[in-house]
Amino acid sequence: MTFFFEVLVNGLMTGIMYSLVGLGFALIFKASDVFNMAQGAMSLFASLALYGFLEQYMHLPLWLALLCTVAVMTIWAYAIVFVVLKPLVNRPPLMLFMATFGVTYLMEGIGQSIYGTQAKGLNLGIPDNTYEVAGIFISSFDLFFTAVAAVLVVGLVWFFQKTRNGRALRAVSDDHEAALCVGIPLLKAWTITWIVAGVVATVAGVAWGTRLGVQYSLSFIALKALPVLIIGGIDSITGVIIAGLIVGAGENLGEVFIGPYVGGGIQTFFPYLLALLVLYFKPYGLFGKEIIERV
Amino acid sequence: MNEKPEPLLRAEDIHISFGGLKALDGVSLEIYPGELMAIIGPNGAGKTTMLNILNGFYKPDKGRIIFEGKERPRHMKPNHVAAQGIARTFQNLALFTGMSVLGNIMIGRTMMMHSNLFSQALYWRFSQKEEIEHREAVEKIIDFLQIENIRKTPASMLPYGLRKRVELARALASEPKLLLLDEPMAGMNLEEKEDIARFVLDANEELGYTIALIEHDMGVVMDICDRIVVLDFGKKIAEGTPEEIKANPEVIRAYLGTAGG
Amino acid sequence: MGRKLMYTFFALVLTLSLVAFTGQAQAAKEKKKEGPTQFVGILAYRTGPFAAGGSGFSSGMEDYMELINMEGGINGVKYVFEECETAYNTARGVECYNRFKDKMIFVHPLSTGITYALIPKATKDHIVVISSGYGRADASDGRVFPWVFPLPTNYWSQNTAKIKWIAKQEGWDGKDMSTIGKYLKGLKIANLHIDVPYGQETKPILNAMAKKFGFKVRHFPVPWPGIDQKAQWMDIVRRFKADWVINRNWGVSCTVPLKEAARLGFPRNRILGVWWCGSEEDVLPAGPAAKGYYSTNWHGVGRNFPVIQRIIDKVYGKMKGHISFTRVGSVYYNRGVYAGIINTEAIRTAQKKFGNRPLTGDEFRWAMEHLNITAERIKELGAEGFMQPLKFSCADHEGGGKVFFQQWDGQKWVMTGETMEPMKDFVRKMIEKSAEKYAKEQGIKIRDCSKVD
Amino acid sequence: MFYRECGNFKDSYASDMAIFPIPLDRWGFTVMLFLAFVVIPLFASEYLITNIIIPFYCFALSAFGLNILAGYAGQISIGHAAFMAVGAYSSFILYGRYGIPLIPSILGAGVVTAAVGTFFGLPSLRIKGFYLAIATLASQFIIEWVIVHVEWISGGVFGTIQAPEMYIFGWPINTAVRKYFLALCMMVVFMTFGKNLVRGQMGRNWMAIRDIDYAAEIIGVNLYRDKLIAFAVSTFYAGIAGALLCFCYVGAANIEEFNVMTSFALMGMIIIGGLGTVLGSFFGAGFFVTLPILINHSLAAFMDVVPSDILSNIEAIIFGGLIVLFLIVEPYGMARLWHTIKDKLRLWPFPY
Repeated sequence: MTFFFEVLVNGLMTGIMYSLVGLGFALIFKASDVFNMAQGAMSLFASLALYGFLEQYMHLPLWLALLCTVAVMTIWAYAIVFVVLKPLVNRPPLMLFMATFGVTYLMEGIGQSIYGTQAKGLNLGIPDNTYEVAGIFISSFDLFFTAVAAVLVVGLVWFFQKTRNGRALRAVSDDHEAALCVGIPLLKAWTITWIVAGVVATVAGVAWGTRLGVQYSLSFIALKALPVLIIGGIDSITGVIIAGLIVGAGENLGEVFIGPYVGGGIQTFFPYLLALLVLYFKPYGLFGKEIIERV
Repeated sequence: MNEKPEPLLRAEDIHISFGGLKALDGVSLEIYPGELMAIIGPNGAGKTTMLNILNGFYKPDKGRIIFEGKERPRHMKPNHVAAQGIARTFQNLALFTGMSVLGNIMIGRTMMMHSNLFSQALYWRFSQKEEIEHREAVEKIIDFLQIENIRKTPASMLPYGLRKRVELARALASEPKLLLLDEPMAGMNLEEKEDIARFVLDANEELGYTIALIEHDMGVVMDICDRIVVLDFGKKIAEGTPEEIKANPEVIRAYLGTAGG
Repeated sequence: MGRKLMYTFFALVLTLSLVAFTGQAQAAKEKKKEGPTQFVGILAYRTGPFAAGGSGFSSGMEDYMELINMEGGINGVKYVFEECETAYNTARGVECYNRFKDKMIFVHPLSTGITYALIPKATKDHIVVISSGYGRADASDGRVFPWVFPLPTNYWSQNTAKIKWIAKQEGWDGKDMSTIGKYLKGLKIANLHIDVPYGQETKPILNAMAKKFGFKVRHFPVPWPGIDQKAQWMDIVRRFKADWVINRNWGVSCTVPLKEAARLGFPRNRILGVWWCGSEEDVLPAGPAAKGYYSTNWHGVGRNFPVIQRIIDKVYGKMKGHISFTRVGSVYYNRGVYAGIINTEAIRTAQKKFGNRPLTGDEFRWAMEHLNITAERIKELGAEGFMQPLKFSCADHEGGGKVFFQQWDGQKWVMTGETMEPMKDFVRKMIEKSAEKYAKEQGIKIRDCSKVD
Repeated sequence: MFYRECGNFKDSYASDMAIFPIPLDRWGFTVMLFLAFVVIPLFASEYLITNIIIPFYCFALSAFGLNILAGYAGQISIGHAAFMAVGAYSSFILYGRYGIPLIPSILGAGVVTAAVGTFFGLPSLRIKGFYLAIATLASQFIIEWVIVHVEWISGGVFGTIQAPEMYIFGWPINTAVRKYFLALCMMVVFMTFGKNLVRGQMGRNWMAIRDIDYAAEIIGVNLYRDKLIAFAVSTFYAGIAGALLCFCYVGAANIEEFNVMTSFALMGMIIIGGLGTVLGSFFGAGFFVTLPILINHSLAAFMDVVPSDILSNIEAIIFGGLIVLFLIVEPYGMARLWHTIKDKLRLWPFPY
């Protein structure tokens, strides 16, 4: 039984890491109906940039390096919104999705041209010790990022509820045209969203980068976030957090307790089975905005 | 009005509510073969909901629908209802914008085309013959509605008035026993309204379609309809010929508010 | 609309100029030829998730060829080489192969998938496939696979050597095969493998050995891309309670186990990696968690070999290197140099018989089967300790078989100095069985090696 | 005066409903067929035929299959490469292991794939849009897992089946040109079938479902049946394409070749090429299959000047840049661009 709880707790914490990635998707989808394929590449680029500022090209202190990374992601946000998305305003979502697919290639190519293709170790001094609580191993690293995720979510909620820009974003996400009518510039709102998504990508990039090392495979974390999104609802921040937990716990429990009977390695598609189950009952995810058809 | 023929469609005691809001509360109505009837009522009276129930898009919480003397099973899918012979148009246009006008109207024939996947893939002979047969039928409707000049135009490029007309053509193409029109004249100018009104009348009188329509323009309704049903707040408040409705105090109150109390 | 048309023309011009470039590139290449040259086509992957492996290997091989060219070529025949990016994608790998196939005589496919795809093609085109340390293990049977050389040791050999090495760590003397079972009995070995055909390949041999020697093996598949292995590791450490873990992954999934093991307090010096999980790129991202981790290899690491020094002096001295200088001497780089040495030695062997001229695929294949790199020759090459003596034959396309072991000390890979011979009879039997099955399926006539010169 | 539409008067519905109602288009098509059937096999190099044109045909076929599903029926699937894998493996099993003749094996592979595809299409009855798109990734991962884990399929731990020698009625398909003709004939036949389907009643039903599903249902389109048929037909094409790709090009069925990246690429093909057009499937396949090779060839010229790992990344940058560029120029795909050009050429220089 202890083992069960250990798997459960650790799975939940993995889930938080998935949520971190999923958050970026949700933010951008909420504001601009863009399903951003480049989210993984953004995390990759952010962690590459951070590594560049910290070790490869400069030796800045951590806080400054983080700031510079956010600055780099801001430049990306502007570039994406004004070069790629601006000509595509009001196009079907699928086209925008494809455009971000192109951006993925661009980001990976540019990132690896500047920073090289080598796998790099990113050590930020986040403690990675293990504690035993009631027979369950818990890692301080996971705890740290659980806390970071919590702070991030609180920050995002605060941003959306209390700040002027945040409220403008919510207006845009509800109705582009109406928001334009009351004087909220669409492109500005989008840019802000992409910057925020860039920040989230940086956090996700740091979290996964310290775990996996800074390397190309970081862009695969986007794949992990996809079932999280559909379980939670693509446009819901709460949904992403909760679905992350479900996916994390589900896939770990599934692999450990069901896996051995079928030959193992079911981790990748198990979340999708969970998602199908959820979507059967709630076709727009647990917290997604339901699209009601009016005849 | 006691010597009526057997109704084509009878809805009995229809109830439906959306999360506490009672959209329809025990409405019954009949549609008789060959007639042109109208459902009117103020905004939010439940007219469109009624239509949605009639063609199976919504399932009523309670109540029965009898079409051609047979009771409809509760969970009949809309496409099966359509197969029974009920066609409709939509209040907010529902043209297939990715297709040409011709394609849109051909869709209306979908239930009458029976060539299977393989002969369609081959196209040769059977499928081609079938396509041409139905094309001929569709061309007649195109003639009837006078939209010959736009038959190859993508539906997305049409102006509003024409879209409504194409939608009417699509519904007519399925040769329905009962045609439901949801505000066919909404948002049109006088000229366009007159056009549509004439088509509706012609369809009813010349082609013999049974038509039930929803319309806000009282003038048109009173002019062309045989019979009117008035809904208000999910209840049927009146039914009768245009003259009877014009004189009905309930109807006047529903439209103008409780005058003087 | 005008703007749109302009864009269209812009795109067209771009595309056309690309085509024009292609033509020019081809023309430029034609011009460069002077003296007899031997063409080598390199299937590289410098992008994608496995870029570290691809770039290191191909650069090492290129640098060695550059060195040979600077030293006057092989008896006057100089190398000409061209690279083609496969991005580790099978279809593109096949394209690259076809691009070069009229000119090249051997190919390093450098990916399991591409190897599988190329085996029948190369057999038909008379091009030698050298799959050093990857690809089909049963291709070591030269009777069935005359054109494939999984040298110097294949996955199955490697795993028998691994088990022997584990037994040695458990107290076995390392020589007497009759006592090995005593040390292995009851051991729990977890085979953590990436869940693609490459990862699955060693399951049968491990199962067979487990049956023979009485240890317990369980396979833990890691779904691609393997960035999260918490479930597997909790299972390995807390439920299965493994004594040893074999890390058979690729790319990022090699790194994750080290972190997970550290988190769960599993000693890293009881994790033994496959040679594709034994490079700097695999352990550096894990940071201190990697210290003590063992991996296998088949060649030396570091720069302390005369041959690497020669490359540094001559090639990098003239700024002709193909990779950033810091990576010279790293595992994948040295692996490329190793491949370069094999190619060169085989060409030399062939030249002895066929004369000092560019070779054909058939001549090269003959040379591969008669290649004998002795300890003296290795010393001459300046590769003492860098490689093992190799001797190929018609039947044996593996050549050596010895497996090296190395340990990560937190800064660099250190060769433990131990080498392990695989359980040759055991492996050979399985290889022949598997190869014969393949021959039957594909309708290949098995060569009779006693009749081949 | 390059492109004329007017001046040809049809006197029957049959001629009005032909695939190419305009004579000029018919001529263009005939020229293309002539090129494909005569000129290319005679004059193109073996390298060009094997590496560019055969994969191009196969991916065009597969992209068209996906186009049926996503472009016509509006059901996005991003697990389509897995269905190609199903086709590849099942054709090899049917042909190599059970000795069924080549063409029936390939068709049988299509049928097997269609069955699998219909099963994985079931969620589409309830889920829509991006939710469905992501849910279809389940098919990708489940199929990959099954192929790797069920040894009966992959024939052992190597997970790969080699293509057996191909014979049609005892006639060996062993040269590039013969393989080319096999791929070409299959492609032309199935493209024609597909074109007939999408311009016929089934295609109209699909488009109706794509545009407004509830309206389609109310008009009498059987949503469930037609969505599943779309999945079946689409995956049938994927299966055929996968089988052809492995028979005629790669020479082995290997699951790693059909990973999720290939699925994304297929999606990219139809979007860049043009959703809901046959022509777009060709354009898109051309873009995704030939362009990287072309860029790679061109960049080889710089190999001595620029470090090769940067060169490889530049390849990705150019490719990504072109995707973005094409989308900005014409979000509705290259097929629409082609129509724009045709419009311009109508009675040039006075287009109407």
